[in-house]
Amino acid sequence: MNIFTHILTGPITPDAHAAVLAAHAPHIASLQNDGSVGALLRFDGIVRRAEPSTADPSAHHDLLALDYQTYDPMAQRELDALAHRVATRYALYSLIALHSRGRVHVGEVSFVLQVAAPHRAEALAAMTDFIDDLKRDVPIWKHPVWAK
Amino acid sequence: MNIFTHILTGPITPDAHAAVLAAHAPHIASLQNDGSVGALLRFDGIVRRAEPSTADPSAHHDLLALDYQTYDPMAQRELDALAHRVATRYALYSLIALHSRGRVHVGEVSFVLQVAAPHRAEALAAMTDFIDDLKRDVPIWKHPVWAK
Amino acid sequence: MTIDVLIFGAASRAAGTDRVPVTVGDSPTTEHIAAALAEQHPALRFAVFAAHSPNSAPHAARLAVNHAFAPPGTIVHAHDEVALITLVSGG
Amino acid sequence: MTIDVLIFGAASRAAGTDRVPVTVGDSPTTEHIAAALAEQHPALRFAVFAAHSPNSAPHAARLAVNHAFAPPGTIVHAHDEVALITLVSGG
Repeated sequence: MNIFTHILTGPITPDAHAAVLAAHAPHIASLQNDGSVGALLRFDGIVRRAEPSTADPSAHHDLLALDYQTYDPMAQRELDALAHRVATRYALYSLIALHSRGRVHVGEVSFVLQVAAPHRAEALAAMTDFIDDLKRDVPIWKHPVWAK
Repeated sequence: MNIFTHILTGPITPDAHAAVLAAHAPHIASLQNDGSVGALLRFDGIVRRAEPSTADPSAHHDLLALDYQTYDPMAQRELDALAHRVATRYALYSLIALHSRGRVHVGEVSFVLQVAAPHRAEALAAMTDFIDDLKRDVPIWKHPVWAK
Repeated sequence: MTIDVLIFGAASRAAGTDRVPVTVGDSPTTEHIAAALAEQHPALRFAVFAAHSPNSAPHAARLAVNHAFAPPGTIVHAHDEVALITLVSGG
Repeated sequence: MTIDVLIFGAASRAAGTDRVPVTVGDSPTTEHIAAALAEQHPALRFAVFAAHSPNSAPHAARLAVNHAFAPPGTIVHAHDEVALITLVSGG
């Protein structure tokens, strides 16, 4: 299994993402070429302008950014443990998860999850489980930053 | 809504895919940057070596390729109608679906689906529905080609 | 009248051809055509059977007329393009 | 003994700090620390309450000791790092 998780400071830019994938692409490509992988699924989570304020759900201010607070190194450890649990449960060939810490502006990517699985069903189920558990077990908190 | 579907001859190569995405990327990027899109989800379906033979599920030959037969132009029409139904049902911002016709070898991509949605839940549900309905309503048939 | 029906996938391989003629009365419905297909082309029965059953499974074979799935009772005319859409397998 | 507890997210904003001291007896369990947190830091009660309830919801606050979620009854030592993991919101 090819598992990689990383918490990086700031948004997950296309360049940052490409750099991570480049390190793993040869292994995933070889699993694809030999006919093992049937499904590649990739999710990008983007900060939305309409993100509701947890403090005031009725707030109509425009969101400027989210500040992600992580409890290090526990957040990284839990993220990695989660990746191994999910990859094992669904017999994935690969799972790559990236999460931001610090400020991520509206329109920027704060989370990326990519899985390679034998079939579509495992890929979709793994993604759903991973994100559900991420939102339960990984010590990361987001705090809205409102436009003035 | 930004909807595009296409059936192309042969595998969906990275270049073919990039060419399609390039035409739609500016629109999707603008929806992302303005804070509308919260979830981008992309699925690549790859031909596996262990694809079971429908004629003989116990066959242990190695698969060489799948030959996809499409009933044109009905397949394109149904694919497009399906895309509109799913995009409307889940209020997607964008849905791009590519499918192969003809021969696709093991390890090559025969299907790509990319959706942009307000949230993760809609993106995942839209993807599941689209593929389920594709396998019911779009006149495309696959035929295994076994290695000698 | 005689109508050519396009066939695909396993049906096409079973029949060894990509279209088969069926002889039907005037102003046939798609149900008449499905019944004639099964009667006049035994090799296609496995693919056709569900198409004229009242309890068609969602994945059953269906007839398309002029590139659209035909609702029950659709009347087929001489120059319509008729196709037997057996269980599909894209994706 | 006095133990500093790290706090985050809404708990940290409510308390206006990122760590709070709690005074507990010797060899305290995580349950003792949670109870002391709620008693000695009323601003944190909203975040702590579920942590020492026997019917903790899956999303309830939990204590981590040395960067791992602590099972019930975990005994905390003087130099352990203790953190209150309130409802997380990553992704």
